[in-house]
Amino acid sequence: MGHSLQPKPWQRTLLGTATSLAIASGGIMGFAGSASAQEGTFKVGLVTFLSGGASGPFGVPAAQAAETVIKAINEGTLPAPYNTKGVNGLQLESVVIDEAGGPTKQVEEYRNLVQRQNVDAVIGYISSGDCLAVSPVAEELKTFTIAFDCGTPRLFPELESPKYFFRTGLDATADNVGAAHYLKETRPDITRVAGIQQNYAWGQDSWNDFQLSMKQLMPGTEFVDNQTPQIFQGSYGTEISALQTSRPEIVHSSMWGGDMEAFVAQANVRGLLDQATAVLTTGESGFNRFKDQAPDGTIIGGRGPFGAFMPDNDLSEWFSKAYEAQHGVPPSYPSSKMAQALLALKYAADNSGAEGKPSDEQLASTLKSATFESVSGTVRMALSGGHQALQPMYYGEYHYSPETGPELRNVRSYTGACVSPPDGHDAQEWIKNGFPEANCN
Amino acid sequence: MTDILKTEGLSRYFGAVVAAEDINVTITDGEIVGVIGSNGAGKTTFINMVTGYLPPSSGVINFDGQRIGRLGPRKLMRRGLARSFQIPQLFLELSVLDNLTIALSAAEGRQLNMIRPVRTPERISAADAILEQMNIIQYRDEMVTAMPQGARKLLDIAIAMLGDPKMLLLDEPTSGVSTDEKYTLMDTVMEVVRRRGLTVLFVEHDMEIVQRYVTRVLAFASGVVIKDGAVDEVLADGQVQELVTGKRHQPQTEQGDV
Amino acid sequence: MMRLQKTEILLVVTALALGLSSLISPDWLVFTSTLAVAAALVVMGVVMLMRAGLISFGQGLFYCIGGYAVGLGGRFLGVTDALALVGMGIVATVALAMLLGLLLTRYREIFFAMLTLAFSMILYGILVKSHGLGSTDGFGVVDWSILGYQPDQGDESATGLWLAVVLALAAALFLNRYFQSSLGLACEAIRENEVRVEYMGISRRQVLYINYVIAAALGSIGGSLTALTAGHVDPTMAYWTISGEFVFIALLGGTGHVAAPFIAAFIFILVRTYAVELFPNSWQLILGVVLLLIILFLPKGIWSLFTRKQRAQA
Amino acid sequence: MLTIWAILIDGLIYASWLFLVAAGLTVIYGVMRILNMAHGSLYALGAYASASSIGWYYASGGDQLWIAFALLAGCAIVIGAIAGFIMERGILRLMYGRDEVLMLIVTFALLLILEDLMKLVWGTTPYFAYQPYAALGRFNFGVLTVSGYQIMVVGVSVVVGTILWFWLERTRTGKILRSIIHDREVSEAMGVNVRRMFTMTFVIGASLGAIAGGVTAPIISVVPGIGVEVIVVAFAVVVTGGLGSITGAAIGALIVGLARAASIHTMPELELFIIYAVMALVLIFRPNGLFGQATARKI
Repeated sequence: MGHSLQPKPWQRTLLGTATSLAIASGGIMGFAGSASAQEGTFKVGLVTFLSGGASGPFGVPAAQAAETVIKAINEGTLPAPYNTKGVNGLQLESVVIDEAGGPTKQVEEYRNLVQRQNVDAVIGYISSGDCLAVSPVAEELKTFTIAFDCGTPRLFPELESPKYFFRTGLDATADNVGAAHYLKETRPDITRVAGIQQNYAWGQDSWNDFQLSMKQLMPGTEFVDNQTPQIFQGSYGTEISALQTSRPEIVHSSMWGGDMEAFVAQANVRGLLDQATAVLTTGESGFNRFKDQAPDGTIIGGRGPFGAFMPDNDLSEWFSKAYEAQHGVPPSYPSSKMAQALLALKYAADNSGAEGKPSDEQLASTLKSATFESVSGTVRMALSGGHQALQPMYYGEYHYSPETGPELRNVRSYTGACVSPPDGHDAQEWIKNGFPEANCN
Repeated sequence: MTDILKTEGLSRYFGAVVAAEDINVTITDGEIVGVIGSNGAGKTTFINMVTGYLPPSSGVINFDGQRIGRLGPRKLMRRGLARSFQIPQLFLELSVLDNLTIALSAAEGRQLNMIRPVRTPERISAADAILEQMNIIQYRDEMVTAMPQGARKLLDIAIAMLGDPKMLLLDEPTSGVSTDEKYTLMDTVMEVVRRRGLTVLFVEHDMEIVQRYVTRVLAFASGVVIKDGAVDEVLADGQVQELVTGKRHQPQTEQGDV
Repeated sequence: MMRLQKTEILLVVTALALGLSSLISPDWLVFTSTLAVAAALVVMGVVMLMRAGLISFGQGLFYCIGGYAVGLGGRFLGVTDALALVGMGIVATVALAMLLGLLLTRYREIFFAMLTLAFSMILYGILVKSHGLGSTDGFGVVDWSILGYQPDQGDESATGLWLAVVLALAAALFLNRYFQSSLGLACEAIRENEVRVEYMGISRRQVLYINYVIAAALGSIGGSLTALTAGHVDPTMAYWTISGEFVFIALLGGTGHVAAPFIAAFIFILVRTYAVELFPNSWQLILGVVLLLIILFLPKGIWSLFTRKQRAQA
Repeated sequence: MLTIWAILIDGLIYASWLFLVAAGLTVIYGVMRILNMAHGSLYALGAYASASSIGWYYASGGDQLWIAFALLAGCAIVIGAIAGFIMERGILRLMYGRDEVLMLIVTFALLLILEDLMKLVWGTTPYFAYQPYAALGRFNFGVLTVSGYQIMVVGVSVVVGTILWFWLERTRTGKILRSIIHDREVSEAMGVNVRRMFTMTFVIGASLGAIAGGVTAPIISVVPGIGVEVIVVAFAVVVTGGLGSITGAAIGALIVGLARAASIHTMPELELFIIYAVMALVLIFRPNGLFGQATARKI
């Protein structure tokens, strides 16, 4: 193929050496298993999107939150009950890994973290696919691991008898059940509902859960359209026309990040949001950027009591201040969720009763079914046999004025027991059967 | 003597352009026929049609007693009609030996094998033989890219001769070869041709070459055969002198019609 | 019956060494090696096509089919024997490849590249749409056994590596012969000059067709091994960037020798994992630069370093 | 009925965007036979440049729409031209004469590099430059409303298309370029400075990509990875239309655009692979794309 210029001798030697070095060093570093975390420090692997479309809205804010919180933990400047230095007296040392590349690569990187970097715990995973792929490996390698954001309801059902894997947030079911409750309370007489979801598992699950919940709570609802643009498509002109031609009153969207914000801006200009109110299950992540691009009254959620929905307590106050001081913007929900995961780790370590570094077993048994204070209020690890947090779900209306900036009005909260299926219930079955054992007061 | 190639009313048009028109040629076994004509006179078009590279617009071609309709080069080769090229068509990034071994294994006409090596002792010796005959054995293990133009021409012709064809068409064997090399090259080729007793039809510009190696000549001009006969007779013809031989030409800038 | 060639002995020895290394090397390295070997299998297919002058941006199609065959076979057909699962993948792949081959052998250069890309992206689209298969999240692969032997906690990785090594060795031995065979050489001939090939009486389409189907089968094996090792399958396997990665590795190694894909795959995976660890924010940049340097200084891939050494000695 | 109108309008709008994205790609391929994967990155560069400049302009109290547009176009073109120049002179030049597909990989490497470089420069937080988009208001056709900006995009792409066509078909440079396209060796022999032409072409193609990004920036939120998303789509369009042909790119864009709009309005679930399906179908029946010519080998 083609006429290939032959390299000059020096280039050969240069590359020859380079290659051999690469192989050699690779091997050596490999076998050396890299310097394991020295005593006195607790090494945690942080996995979050640093490249690609999810890095901007989720990955990087989460990483920045981790930076802030870890610094505070090591200096012991957190409010009570976390005002002790380090985790169980050990300084926190973190290794950050890019979550991009797909589940297979993440399984590989997880093993590298645990077996080559010898981290003592792993916190991370925004993508549901990565959670599903990594959780069995965490159990196999017996490594204490916290999923801080991923939302798939399949996580624990598919992981029989988990021991080391935890999730300190709610799953996507809660978002959409909550949204349906909020509509029932605040818009009792709407009938025409449409949706627009990114074309992948998250979007499909969300729309299913939402449809099922609406059928239960507002049987009169008519679903007039659901658009499924590709993820990171960015421009939604055609989809918006399609939605307009179906004349909805409510447009439900589980889109997140740049896609969600772009959709809102475009739908607003196109007038779709004059005809219909948008329900954005992850809308909070745009709370500080919408400005006048999202019309007043747009319904937004924050995947739980996170970001702008954080209740007032010492921790959330401290976190908002510290984060904004360090990174210039108020924390959005991914930041708070990362903070919560780190607090869970500190709680587990401090209360493990271990001398020095707690073992994975001690950490796991401490966090299991535990109740700990967090930026989102008091968190009960009450779901999935004590491995997943049970938290209330919040929704509210977005309002903006150039003077006062963005604010939330008419915020409603729904108890965790109201929006999350109890153990042993498949999410969709639970909704179909009319939320058995749900407690909504 | 049997006819080996017979064309009747063979024509080819590119849009309005007449590349070849009403060509009726009969070539009998063992003949060595030259084709002359100025640039774009239709020589290569003729060869391309006969070898099935270019479908004729109209007319009939009979090869070895059978009519060849729309058969492509591949089928024709299997029937014993081989050709060489004005611009040598070789596998530049492969060794000379491999150029020949693949040709040999193809010439065996069996399904190509995917386990046994292509370089069998038989093929290697066959390849060596032809390289010897062509006097290019010294390049045996070089890449084709390392060969001079003349040697490439010879290799191109050698490949065409493998799998002993009934008839061989040489498209300007000496074009792009320096004048002093020409005769040695043609001597070599013709020696092998005689040894293998092939019927040959070759396109040539150099009249001395034509006179020296050919018994009969077809003179092309603007797509038609203006004269067909013994060398001296044809070259003596006024029309031919005016339209063909009188004209000066640089083989190097000679263009194929494809 | 032919005697073993030097290359073949070397291949066998290397394979044994690699397999035995699983006894001493850390678990993560065993795991990484398995993935590298699996990737190398796919890359061998890419290399086969490259030798015929074709670049496929859709080898992920077969990689993905191989992976999903393992996943589905285990989940819905209750097949747990690794070899059976791999076999199912091959069958499915070959069937599809024989169909697509009829069309694709007519295309060259960029059109071949884009058509292969299109087909693998169509599969991606279908999988994303299949909610039953977990859409983009994919699903987990069941625990597998091999010829009745059920690897217990801890030595799955080793077993996986051995399986990969054995399959890869078989493939490598075959390819080594294939590259020297009439068919293998015919592929290179087609790359070099199709007109001449036609005038030699060789059917280009037939040659390319066989070549394409074999390459597809290799891709499927690689996918199956990856699925068995990682324990999870998802549509990303069919996404064009993954296919691009395989082309990347193929160029890294070069088409000169059957061992090149393996060396390249190991280097690629090591470079990437350390780049990701040491420069989490700019590992793509590093990969890009490496690729440029290779193309610039080693147009025939890393393997040309080794061939030069040989020439030097000779 | 309404749906049909919607399909036509949306198809046209999307098609003109597609054309903008694909134009530079096809120009570069036509002249240089390089299928430039980094085109996506140039698109992203343009988007970042105009988004950040417009953002800065409004943040610093500006409110003149025309200035915003001037910034948008200016920054995009400038950064595109600069990047293009550096890429061509710095890297591609070293690779000329290599295999076509090898060049594809070279540009793939450039894509990887640029993706990270942009991240280092602009970070990962989304950029919004919605003001121009919002400022042009909207037009109502019954239920259906179209934003003025979208109509402007249609206009822009028509203009760009016309200019390109005129440039290639009517100007002297265009003639030279076409001679290069037709037979590089000969035109070199005739004393055409092919290298200079290459640089010029690549710079122009690159700026086209950047313009596409700049024009799109106000519509979308500019985040890492937007470049990668558009490449394959752009490829599909040019391959469908026939590589190296402006008309082809236009027709290809129209076909893909309408097909996509139709699927979104009638069967949204097909949207994900409609583009590839169209491309595959076209190639099956026209192996060189709609307007591509097969090149015969000289023997």
